Formats: sequence, structure tokens, C-alpha cells
Amino acid sequence: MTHATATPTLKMGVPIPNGKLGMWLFLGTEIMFFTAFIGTYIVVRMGSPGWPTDPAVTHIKVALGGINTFVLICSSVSVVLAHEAMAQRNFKRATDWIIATLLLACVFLGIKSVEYYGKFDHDILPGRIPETETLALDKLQRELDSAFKTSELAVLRKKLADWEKTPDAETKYAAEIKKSQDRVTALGPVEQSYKELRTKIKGREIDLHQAEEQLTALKSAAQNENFARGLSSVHEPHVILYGNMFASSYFIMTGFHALHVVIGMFMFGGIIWLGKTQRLGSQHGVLVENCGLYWHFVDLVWIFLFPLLYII
Amino acid sequence: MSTLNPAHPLGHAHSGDDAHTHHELSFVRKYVFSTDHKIIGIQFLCTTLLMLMVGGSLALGVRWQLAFPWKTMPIIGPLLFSSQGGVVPPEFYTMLFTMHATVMIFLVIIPILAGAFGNFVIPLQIGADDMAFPTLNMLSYWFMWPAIGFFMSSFFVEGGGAAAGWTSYPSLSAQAAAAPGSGAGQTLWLMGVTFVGVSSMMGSVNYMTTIINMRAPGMTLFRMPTTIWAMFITAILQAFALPVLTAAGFMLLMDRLVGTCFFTPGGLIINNAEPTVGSGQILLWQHLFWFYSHPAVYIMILPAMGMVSDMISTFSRKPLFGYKPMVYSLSAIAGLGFIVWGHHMFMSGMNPYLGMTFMLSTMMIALPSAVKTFNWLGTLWGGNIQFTVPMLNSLGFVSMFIVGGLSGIFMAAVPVDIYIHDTYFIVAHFHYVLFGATMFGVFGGIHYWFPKMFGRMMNESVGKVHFVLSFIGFNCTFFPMHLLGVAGMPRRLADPYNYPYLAHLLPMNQFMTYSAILMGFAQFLLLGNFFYSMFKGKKVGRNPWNANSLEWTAPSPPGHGNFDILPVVYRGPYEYASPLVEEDFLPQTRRLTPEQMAAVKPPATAH
Amino acid sequence: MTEDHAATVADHSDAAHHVNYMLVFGALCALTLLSVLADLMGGIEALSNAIGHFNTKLIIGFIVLTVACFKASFVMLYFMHLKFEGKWKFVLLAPTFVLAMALVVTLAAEIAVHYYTFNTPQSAVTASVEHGGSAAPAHAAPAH
Amino acid sequence: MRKAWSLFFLAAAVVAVAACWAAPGMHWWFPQKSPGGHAVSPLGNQIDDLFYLILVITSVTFIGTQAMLAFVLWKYEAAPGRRSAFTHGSHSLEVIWSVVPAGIMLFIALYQMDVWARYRIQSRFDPYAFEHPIAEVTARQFEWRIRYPAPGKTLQAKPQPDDLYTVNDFHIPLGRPVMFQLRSDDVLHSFFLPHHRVKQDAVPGMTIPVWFESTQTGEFELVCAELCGWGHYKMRGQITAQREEEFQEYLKKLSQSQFDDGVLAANAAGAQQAPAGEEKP
Ligand code: HEA
Ligand code: HEA
Ligand code: CUA
Ligand SMILES: [Cu+2]
Repeated sequence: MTHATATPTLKMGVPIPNGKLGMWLFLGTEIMFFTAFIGTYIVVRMGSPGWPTDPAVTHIKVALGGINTFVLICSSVSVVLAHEAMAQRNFKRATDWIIATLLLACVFLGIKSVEYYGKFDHDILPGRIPETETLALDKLQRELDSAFKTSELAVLRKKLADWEKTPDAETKYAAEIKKSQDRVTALGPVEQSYKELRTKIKGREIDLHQAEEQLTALKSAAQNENFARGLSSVHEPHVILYGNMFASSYFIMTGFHALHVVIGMFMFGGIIWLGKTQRLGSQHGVLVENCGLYWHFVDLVWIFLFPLLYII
Repeated sequence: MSTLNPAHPLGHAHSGDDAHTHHELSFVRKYVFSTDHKIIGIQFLCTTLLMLMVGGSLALGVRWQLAFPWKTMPIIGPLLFSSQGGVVPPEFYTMLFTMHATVMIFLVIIPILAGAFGNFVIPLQIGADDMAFPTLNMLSYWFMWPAIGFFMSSFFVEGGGAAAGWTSYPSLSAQAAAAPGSGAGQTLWLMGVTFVGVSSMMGSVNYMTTIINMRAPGMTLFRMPTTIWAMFITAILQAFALPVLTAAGFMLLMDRLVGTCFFTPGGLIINNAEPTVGSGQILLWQHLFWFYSHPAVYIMILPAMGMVSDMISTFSRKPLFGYKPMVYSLSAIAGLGFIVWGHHMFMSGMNPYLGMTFMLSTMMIALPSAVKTFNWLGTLWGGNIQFTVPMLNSLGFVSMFIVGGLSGIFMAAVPVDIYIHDTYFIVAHFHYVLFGATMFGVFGGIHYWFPKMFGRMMNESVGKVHFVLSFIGFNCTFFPMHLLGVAGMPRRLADPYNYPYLAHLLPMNQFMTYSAILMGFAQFLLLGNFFYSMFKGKKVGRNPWNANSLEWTAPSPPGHGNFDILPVVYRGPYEYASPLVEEDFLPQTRRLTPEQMAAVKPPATAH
Repeated sequence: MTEDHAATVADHSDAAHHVNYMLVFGALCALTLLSVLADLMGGIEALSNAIGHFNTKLIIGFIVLTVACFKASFVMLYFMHLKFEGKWKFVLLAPTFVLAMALVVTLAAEIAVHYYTFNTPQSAVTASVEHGGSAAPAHAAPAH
Repeated sequence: MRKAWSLFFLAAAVVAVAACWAAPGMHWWFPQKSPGGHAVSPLGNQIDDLFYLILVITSVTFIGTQAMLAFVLWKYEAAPGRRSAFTHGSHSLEVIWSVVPAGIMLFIALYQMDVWARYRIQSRFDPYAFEHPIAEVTARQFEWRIRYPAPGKTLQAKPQPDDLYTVNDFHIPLGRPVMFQLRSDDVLHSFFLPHHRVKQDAVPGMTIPVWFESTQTGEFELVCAELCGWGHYKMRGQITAQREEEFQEYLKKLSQSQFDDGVLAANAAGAQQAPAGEEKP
């Protein structure tokens, strides 16, 4: 290799470094990646005879989404300021701006997880939303059964049965047996109304609305008996037409966006590490610029996700 | 100036030793986790040739069942299905052709073109010392292996390998209950495709950057060999079409794993499982899949077209006829290729008006192909044709591409497609373009660049025998498929003879199977020749074919960093038989003095 | 070697164009607020009632997507410096844009406008015959 | 040995053309239910005509290009001392060979549209057939379920109590366009009638109207042409085309046997009908 000989000044290609060119090309592929999701969402949504939009049903919080948009915009500014600082060879300041960006990304994810929590809590999850009354009642029945199968009552019953089998248990654990039996008797009414509700559901004697009322009654009765924990996993039976499609698109889009945020955070972590070990230098200009470009893209995606998912 | 002007066009004077002196790398860094594009290219080549054996063996399994339905399948039968007396069950047949196509497309054709030749040839032909991102390049190779692992292991999981065809249409592929292979096998399949996708994506970003930004001085866009153009356009196709498949793949994966319902309409009762919930769209997958996979079929042929153009020009000793039209038609194929995907869905329940639009664009894509075909013939016309092995394979390419392309016209005509869709006519069509065209192009490319890879020649006679046997075997295997298609034999049938109107086609299928076995044996010649010549072939210098493009000015094999002298480019790559010089070739780097230039006034060119 | 050379080129271009990032930031925030307000306040409802037969949803959708496009172009032009880049940006971004649009438009023509009767959740017609009852409604009523 | 390669490529093309030429005689051609393998439906015949038109065009192209290939290989084989012509192309040739194929392709494209429209565009369907679908065909792993309306009634989207059901046995009246609704219960299937040149995928979640007309009585195969699982290869049904009166008669019989509670039939026809009633307790 003859690096030393006079290289002709004629440089072929575009006047930007390879790294940046590669990053832009990569972003092109990313655009197509998200186009597939967003396009899918748009057409599926337009092609569905209906769509759940009531925030009370979907647990979409416009305010949280708006704040997150704001957070990402702030982070876009901070990352561009870091780039600016790099250009001025002020590497300390650049590092600080990157740290700020990283923190904003954390805030974003924090808010995101609050939102996710709400959805998980209400079982707004793909594949789990009943879209017909039959399915809703089926689901209620399933959840009731499993709640009682794993509840305190079931545990106590099992213990009692075990003691029955052990020869000298009556004398040994008398106090405990007594306690358990009392508890079982106390919970009797709750169990009774559970069983009633269950037979009614199974025989399709009640409609969804009644089922919901009775579930509420059951829950408050259980609350009084300190049994609520066992029933918290039973969700109110709601029919959400096209809710599964909604949940599917919501989670796939915000999920992949969040994944991109996390990847970006790793990149920032790398730069911060360089900065903190005093190794950040002008040779990293392209690196910081690329991270910035990537991060702006993440922001861009969110700019579209926000109106599409939260507002329309 | 003298350093810029290599004064040894024949290149015998220097062999590449001087290039090795700079870098001392450990064996692992040099040959295993190498970042050198040439090593990576050769790694891709060896891996894909290996996968060709795997895919070919699966194809022979398919052929066996079609010729001798429900007879003990040799080797596989006794090994896997001894309890049934070596007879393969019908679901195994579906796995066979699914995995055959998967291996051939995702692990052979795409990586051999872009991965092997793209890697090896791009930096050499544009005069760069390596790819723009060598580490990414290495990763792109190593991402193949998880995919290979996923595909191969899927055979051993519960239910067996994916069995929904390489197109993996839901709900067959979305619902685990739908078929034996739709369980873990399908999940592994999707993960494999994702890894191949990531690998290709890294490759394509790398190639685009390299070609845009790392060309040698003087290498303007229209001085690039068509191979480079083809690789460039292929990379664009990959970069912009593949993410859509990756996204669709994720959606399908989520449908399977966490219960999203993008591709699952609600209320289906599949194989007595619980009714599905949701309100997804089955056709959505087909659109997203073909949005990638139609461009992908051009990904699977454009690089071969580029390589063949190079070889035909070289061995006709004549400039490529219509260089610019060739380049434009490559771009046109790519551009149009993005808007014809619906022609795979004419019968799918797609909006018929949309079908008409897709039919129009599909018809139009024959035009750039026509331009290419006629320009190849034009290049041959008036040439001084040398029937070397690369040339023979290239001619095989042209001749087979015409057959495969013309059969495409039948299917592009929607009403005709009503009848021939999903029959063996389709199978004939795509084997003609995929094997008949691309694989012969690849065989040619292997023989053509072998001396550059290893500094040795492959055996000429063995190469010719391989070509003749492959060509005959190929045509005898696949030409009759057109007739089967016209006779209405549907594809993907484990036992077509179940239908009375097809029963009389059994002898023909047996003939095809024998031919396929012949073709399979012929591939041993290629492999033998390849590995034998790697160590024992005749040694050659830099430019054994007297070709013009830049790679032939580098040592054979080129050292790390490729060129001992930084190349400077003065003209296009196809100046064969130029009146300016004595020899019948004029390398791109050779600088002519003004007197030489003035000696003969070159005839007006097409540019 | 090319890296260094090109990096200086990049530096130059940066120095030449100074953007007031705070101004862009302000614009983006204002636009975000606008779209949130569009949703939160019933103002649009009143507006669309005043104009007449317009679908409120449609108007909101149109407004927020337009706002999103503006925000996106601000980010691309100033934060991503596209305003100051050479012609390559068109070569690079135009195909992406065209392809993305082609995909969405075709899908819209196909999936969003059903040519054939589309019934999902599919009425379990044949199933109901078999399993005797509990068929879902054939045409589930839309949620809204 | 000289010129051998030219002959080699020429031979391949000649054999290919010969094989196609011989194919109809060897029964390697359209399925032979009717003389000459003609389609047994009017639209099918139009499809065949288009097929032959394209076959002629592509054959001419094929023979032309392969002959040209063989010719240049023959004429321009390398000879010592020869030098090839130095030319980079010809503008007018490029124009010719883009415009001529363009014309041909455009012709094919426009010419065929009408057949497609007749086959698929719903407003072009025969109005009577469109209003009165004769059946609903539901594909399912791995059988075809056919639901006819009761004799004299029209088919409803929802199953009616007096609907008639058969499996894998589809009867149609002859001599008029018939339309049926195609559905699927589980995965994709494809309704393929090779002799009538009819094909349509059955898509879960969609109801697709398909029409065709049989011009010949008899039994024809119904093939599933879309991979639908391990049993795809055996998902075989049968179409029986019969005269209108026979068809109506068939529906009546079907209705009788389906709603026969065993007693009536036993009284009317004696022991003959007994097996139908046997399953009932
Ligand atoms: C390398 C791969 C490759 C290439 C290059 C092509 C090229 C073409 N293909 Fe093919 N195709 C496949 C791979 C490929 N295809 C595969 C894998 C499938 C099946 C997938 C599956 O279902 O599993 C498929 C399926 C397929 C279908 C769907 C069939 C069906 O399922 O019903 C159609 C329909 O239109 C089609 C059309 C075409 C056309 C019009 C071209 C054109 O580009 C061809 C153009 C070339 C020529 C026309 C020849 C040269 C031109 C001349 C000599 C000029 C003069 C010509 C005339 C005047 C006619 N292809
Ligand atoms: C690049 C792509 C490619 C290639 C090269 C091939 C190559 C071959 N294909 Fe492939 N094929 C496809 C892509 C390809 N195929 C696709 C996409 C499908 C559709 C799948 C679907 O429907 O989903 C398909 C489907 C398909 C079918 C239809 C199955 C069906 O629909 O039921 C058949 C049937 O004959 C077939 C046969 C062959 C044969 C005989 C070869 C031969 O050319 C192979 C020759 C090579 C070898 C034989 C290997 C080399 C040598 C050895 C391994 C040594 C051992 C050999 C001996 C001992 C003899 N293929
Ligand atoms: Cu049903 Cu194939
Ligand atoms: Cu295609």
C-alpha cells in the first residue's frame, strides 16, 4: 500500500464521511421498517368497521403522550447542542449535553412504563381482549376460576385436607386448624356468591352488564373479608370491539420505538464513557453526529406515533 | 506520475508478495474473524456452496416423492421414519419443499450473489482498499450462522421444520394448530429469516457506502463495470425492501408468540383449536411479504446480470453493446420491481382493479429485460468469441433467462394466470430464472474470478463437462415442468397422482427426477474442481483473461489493502479491441499519451 | 485518511450555518401543544358543527397529521441539518419517500377499501351448525 | 469440433420446441376431458385463446433469440488473427428493441383486460347469477363443504334451517352462468377447477363470489391449489355438471334425504331407504 505517494485530490462520491453516509442510508432502511408498521396501522384502522377510541376503554393518556413528545423534543435539542459543542471542540460541554439527553431518554421510558402499566393492569393486551359477549363471559369465568383455584381459600382447604390425612395432626396443630376453619367459614359467603355467579355465567343466565354488577358486588364483599387480593386478577368484563387489533398495533409500534430508545441510550452511554475518561476528541465528531442523527430519527418516529396512536 | 500509471498491463512482473509485509495477523483474525473483504467473500462462497448441497439434497427428496410416491425414501426414510418402513409422511413433504426453497433462496442465492461476489468484487472493481465498514462486513457474515442454526435445528423440534411454504402465508403459519410444522419449526424459521435479513441489511448499507464514496480517482459512475452497477442497485433494493419483510416477520412472530392478531381474522376454528380472536387481515401478510420478495427475485438475478455482462464483453473481446442502456435497464428493473409485487396475488382475493394495475406494471418490466437480452446478443455480434468456461456459463445464462422470462409473460397475463397460478408452470418459471439464469451466472462468476481469489486457474475441461452436464440435466428436469403446468398439475402436492387427471404424468416425473439426480452429480465436479484447484490449479498472474477492469491490475490473490499501486481510472471498463492500442484490450488504468490518443480517432460512441 | 479530510469538510459546513435551536425548539413545543389541545378541547367539535357535515374525527386527524408533518420537517431540516446538505439528500431520501408512499397507498387501496365482503370476527357459521349454538353475530356492530 | 458450442445451444432450443410440439399428442397438454383438451366453459376458452396468443408471441421471440444466439456463436467464434468490431452500441437499435417489445406488451396487456374484467369485476357478472348464488362453498382442512339453499329459495348469508349440505360433492346446472360464495373456515385454500380454468383462493374472513359456466355434462375434479397443511394433496372434491332439470331433481333428493326422519322414507320406499335412518336411535 502506497499511502505516502501523492494521492490525487480527486475524491469520488459525496462530500460527507463514510460514517455519516452509512448512517443516513441506515436511517433510510429504518424509515421503511417503520413504514411497514405505521402503514399497517393506518390501513388496518381505516379498513376496520370500528376502532376503540374512548380513553376510558383504551387507557390512552393524551397528556402523558404529549409530555413524552415534549421530552423527546427536549432531548433532540440537547443532542444537537452536544454536536454543536463538539464542533467547537468543547468536549466537556458535549459530554454534559449527552448526559442530559440520556436522562431525558430515561424520563421518556419512565413515562412510557407508567402507560404500559396501566394497560397491563386493565388487561388491554393483544389477544386477550374479548370482542364478543360470549368471549367476555368465557374470560370472566376463566379468571374467576383461576382466582379461586389459587386463592387463600384453596390454600387453606388443601392444608386442612393434609392435616386430615396426618394421624396426630388434631392434637399437634389444633390451634392452627381452628384458625383455618374459622377463616374458611368466614369466607363462606364470598365463596357462595362466587359459585352462584359462576353457575349463572356458565348457564349464560346473565348478560354482561349483570355479570359486571355482580362481580363488583363480589369484589366488595371480598374486600370486607380481606379477601380482595385473590380477586384483583379478575378483570371487569368489557367487550372492546376491535380492541385486539388496537392493542396489537399500539404495542408493536410503541414497543419497537422504545427498543430504539434503549439502543440510543447505549450509544449515549458509550459517548459519555469516552467523555468521562477524557478520550472524547475531535475524531469523534462523526460519531456524535451520527448518534444525533439516529436520535432525531427516534424523535421523528414518535412525532408521528403520537398523533396516530393518541389523538386520532 | 509514474506511480499512478502501472506500466505492466500484463502484470506478470509483480506478484503480490510486497503487499503482505505490513500486517501480521493471527490465523483467527486472518481467516476466521477476518475483516478483509476478500476473505469474507470467500467465506460466503464456501458457506453458500455447502448450503447448495443441503438445498439440493432437499430438492432431491422432493423429487423422490414426486417420482416414487410413498416409496421408501433413500437415506432419509430409514433414518427418520423407520417406523413407517422408511415412507415419509405427507407433512414431511411440505417441510422438504419449504426448507428447500428457504435454504436455496436465503442461504444460497442471495448470499452467494451479494455476500460472496459482492464482497469479493466490489472493492476490487472500484479500486478501494476494503469495504467502508470492515467490521460490519464481518458481522454480516457471522449473522448468517445463527440463521443457518435456526433453519437446521427446526427439523429436530416437535412437529418438525416449517411447512407453510417459503411464502409462509398465514393462517397456516400464524396458528400453531394449523399444521405439524406450524409449531416451533415456524417460529425458528421466522427467527432465521430475521437473522438473514439483518445480515443482508448490514451488507447492503456497506456496499452502498463503499460504492458511493470509495471509488478510485477517475472512477466516475459511468465508468463502473456493470457488475458494480448491479451490486449497487441490488443493495438499494435490499435496503429498502427488506426492512418491510423484517417488520412483517416480527408481526407474524408476535402473532404466534404473544397473541397479537395482525394476520389473524377472528372466529377461525383451526384444527379444532380455540376460535381465534382479533380482526386482522390475512392478505396483509401477502402484501408485505411480496413487497419484499418480488424485489428479492430481482435481488436474485441483477448481480448475475451484471457479472454476465462483464464476462460476455470480456470473452467476446468487444465493448459491451449499449453500456448506458444496460445500466438504465438495470435501474428500471429495480424501480419497476417495486411496484409489481401484486402479480403473485392475482388469485388471492385481492381487489381485481388492483390486479389490473399490477398486470400492467408486470408487463412493462419485460421491457428492460428485453433491452438487456438484445444488448447481450449485440455484444456477441461481431465479436471474437472465446468459449471459456465462464463464457459458456454466461451463454447458458442468456439462453435460460429468455426461457424463464418468457414464461413470466404467461403469468403476467392475469386471465392466463387464473389457470396456471400455483401449478408447475410457476415452478418451471422460477427455476429457469433462479437456477437456469442466476446459478449459471454464478458458476461463470466462480470460474471467472477464481484466479483472482486464489492465484490459480480452475481446470478448464472439468469445467466444460460440468457445464454440459448441468445444462442438460437442468433442462431435462425443468423444461417438462412447463408441460406439467399446462396439464394443470398443482405445485406443493405430495401425491399429485391422487387426482385421476394427473395420474398419467408419473413417468414424466420419473424422467425429471433422474435428470435432477444427474444434475446433482454434476455439482460434485464443480466442488471437486473448486477445492482441487484451490491448491493444485495452474498458477497465473494478475490478468489471465486479459480483461480491463481494475481487479485485474491487483496481484492474484491481492494482499491486504488490495492494490500495490493506487489505481487511477482513465476510461470505461469495456474497451476491448480498441483501435488505440495494439492489444485487443485496454485496461481502465492504462494511461495513453496524447500521441497515442491522436493516432487513431476513435469512432463515435453511444454515450 | 479520507475520514479526517471529510471531517474537516463537515466542520466547515457546520460553522457556516448557525441555527437558532431555541427558536426551532419553541416552534416544536408550540406545535405539540396545538395537537394536544386539538384533542383535549372540544373547540373543533364546535367548529365542525358550524361548518356542517364534516366529520370531527376527520378534521382532528387532518390537523394533527399536518402538524406532525411540520414538526417532522423542522426536525429534519434543522436538527438533522438537511437544509445545509448537498444534493445527495434528494437522491437518498426521494426513493425512500416514494417507496413508503407506494406501499401505504397500495395497502390503502386494498385493505382499507374492501372489494369483497369482509366479515371479521368471522361469524362462526359452519361452526354454529356443528357445535350447536353460541354463534357470534355475523356482522359485529362497530364500536362507534 | 469447431462450432460445436453453437450447435449445442441450438440443439437445446430445438429439443424444447419439439417437446412442446409433441406435447398435445403425448397428453402432456391441457387436461383431456373434452376433445382436444378444450376448456369446458366459455370463459375458459377465452383464457385458452389468450394462452395460445401468448404462446405464439413468445415462441416467435424464443425461436428468434435462440436462433440469433446460435448464429452469432457460429459466425463469431474466435479465430486467430481476427479482431472484433469496435462499437459501443447503436442508438437506433436500442430504440427499436425497446419500442417494439413495448408495443407487443401493451397490446397483450390491453387485449386481456376484458377477460379479466368478465371473470372478476362484480358489476360485469351475469345479473341473474349474481343475485341467485347457487351455493356457498366453505373450504376447511381438508374438505369442501357445500351449502345449497332449499329448492326454490335463495341463499342467505346466514345458514338457514332448511339449507342443504354436502361435502366434496358439488353439483351445478349446465348451460348458464352459476355463481357461488367462497369462504374458508381455517386457513387459505384455493378452489381450482382445471377443466373449467377456474381458480380462486378461499380466504378466511372474506366472502368471495366466483362464477363460471359449464358447457359439458359430467364429473370434473375440484382441486385445492393453495397449500393448506399436511393434507393439502388429498383435498379433492368433485364437480358434477348436469342439466337444469337433473340439478333441480338432485336438490330435491338431497333435501328429502337430509330431512328424512327415517319413518317417512321407510313407509314410502320400504327397506331401500333404511340405511339413512339407521343412525338415529
Ligand atoms: C430471479 C428470479 C425471477 C425473475 C428474474 C423473474 C422475472 C419475471 N417474473 Fe417471476 N417469479 C420468481 C422469480 C423470478 N421472476 C419466483 C421465485 C416466483 C414464484 C414465487 C412463489 O410463488 O413461490 C415467480 C413468480 C412469478 C409470478 C406469479 C405467478 C403465480 O404465482 O401465479 C409472475 C406473474 O406475473 C411472474 C412474472 C415475472 C415476469 C413478468 C418477469 C420478467 O422480469 C421477465 C422478463 C424477461 C423476459 C420477458 C425475457 C427476455 C425478453 C425478451 C427476449 C424480449 C422480448 C419479449 C417479449 C416481446 C415478450 N413471476
Ligand atoms: C435458488 C433457488 C432454487 C434452486 C437452485 C432450486 C433447485 C432445485 N429445485 Fe427448487 N424451489 C425453489 C427454489 C430453488 N430450487 C423454490 C423457491 C421453490 C418453491 C417452494 C415452495 O413452494 O414454497 C422450489 C420448489 C421446488 C419444487 C416444487 C415442489 C412442490 O411444489 O411440490 C421442485 C420439484 O421438483 C424443486 C426441485 C428442484 C431441483 C431438482 C433443484 C436442483 O436444481 C438442485 C440441484 C442441486 C443439487 C442436487 C445439489 C448439489 C449436489 C449434491 C447435494 C450432492 C448430492 C446429490 C446426489 C447424490 C445426486 N424445487
Ligand atoms: Cu386446501 Cu390445499
Ligand atoms: Cu414477482
